[in-house]
Amino acid sequence: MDVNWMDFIKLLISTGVCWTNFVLVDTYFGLPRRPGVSGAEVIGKTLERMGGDINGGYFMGNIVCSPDASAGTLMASIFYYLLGFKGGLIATLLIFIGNRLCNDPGYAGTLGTFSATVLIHLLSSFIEPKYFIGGMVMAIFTIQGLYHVGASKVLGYIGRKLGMI
Amino acid sequence: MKVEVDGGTVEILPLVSIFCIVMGCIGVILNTDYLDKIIMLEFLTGGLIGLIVSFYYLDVAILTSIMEPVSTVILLLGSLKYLYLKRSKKRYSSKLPILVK
Amino acid sequence: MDTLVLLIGVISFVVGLRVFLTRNRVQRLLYLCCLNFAIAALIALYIKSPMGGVAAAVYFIGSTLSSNAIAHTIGKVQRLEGRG
Amino acid sequence: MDIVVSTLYLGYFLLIFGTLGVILGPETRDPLVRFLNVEIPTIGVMLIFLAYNHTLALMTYIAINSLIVLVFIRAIIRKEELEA
Repeated sequence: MDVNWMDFIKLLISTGVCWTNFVLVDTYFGLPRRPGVSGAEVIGKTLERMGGDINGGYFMGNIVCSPDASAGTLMASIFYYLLGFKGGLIATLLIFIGNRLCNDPGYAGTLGTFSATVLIHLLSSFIEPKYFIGGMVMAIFTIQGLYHVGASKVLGYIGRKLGMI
Repeated sequence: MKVEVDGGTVEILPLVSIFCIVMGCIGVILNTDYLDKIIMLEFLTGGLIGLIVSFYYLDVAILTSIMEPVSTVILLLGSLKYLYLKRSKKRYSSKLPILVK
Repeated sequence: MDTLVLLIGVISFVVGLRVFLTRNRVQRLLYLCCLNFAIAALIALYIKSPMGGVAAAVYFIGSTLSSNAIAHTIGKVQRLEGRG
Repeated sequence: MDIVVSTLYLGYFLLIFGTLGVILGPETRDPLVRFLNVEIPTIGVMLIFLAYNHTLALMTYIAINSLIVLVFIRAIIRKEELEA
């Protein structure tokens, strides 16, 4: 079996783009500052008791409990892969409906999906859209699946650095 | 999409779904707390939806995805009320010998 | 062979094993969220038509709703056990 | 192995293992634990329907199964209230 090294470079670039997009959009709309739904508060308190940062815990709880910009980035890459540019606009509508179902205002998810669509459309000349799906799964694995305490410290540091807490 | 493993073709989505179903089955039976059992049931249902999708039955998969949160919410509300009821009954029955004395 | 699908498959195997093995209830919920992302991506990569995208979106929104309900109930049970 | 044959054997495994778990699993004195174990043979029957391509039977079975939960939960809570 032959491994093409160009695939790994494209995957790493798309992972970086997706990570930066959803972390920046979610931090700008104030996810680490306060828990939006009551399930996020439980997750933040538990991660603080385990030795992490409480603002990063609120961020991770908000990702679990309502479809925010992370789900928006995944949906935008899926619908761009299947339908082209107008698929991203359909994904924006779906994320808005899902946000209203979870009792959330829904600005972060809608704007995150739209910005992800624009970024994929700008980069689509040399990275195919299917690499962004794998990149988004890699990005969510580094936050939710690898080491929770360290991830919450990193997210709290980024939020404090941007002055949004 | 297809991975060549010494001659035969194995696809990834049915493998992941079968793994989720077997692990969830063992986990539901071996855990004894209500919330752990419901989380493991969620894990099992994810595997079931993946296996239905890999047979190309998309309408059944969409129906399952809509009906599954209804069932989970009913189970959670019932288990919460059952826990509250059992706790209040235990407190009442522990207070009962004091009343008898 | 397709490297991308194989990578997502390896990630979902690792996360599924960690859901089964960990003891803390909140960490188990976080790993389950990562598994939902991986399965939605696999569904969209398996069926290359717009209906597959709709199925993945409906699955993702439904699983997020039930995760929200489970986290809310964990909070209520913790408050009930801490008080009584 | 073919996916249809492996789905059929997985359904049989779930049916047998789930029934054993309902009868002699840990802490089945509690009725809610026993009812949560009953969900496993249900999913085994769903997998057998899926392997024989019975689409309409599968659809009605899934829809009825999420509604029958309401009746069973109501019955268990009413029994616990009456025994108090």
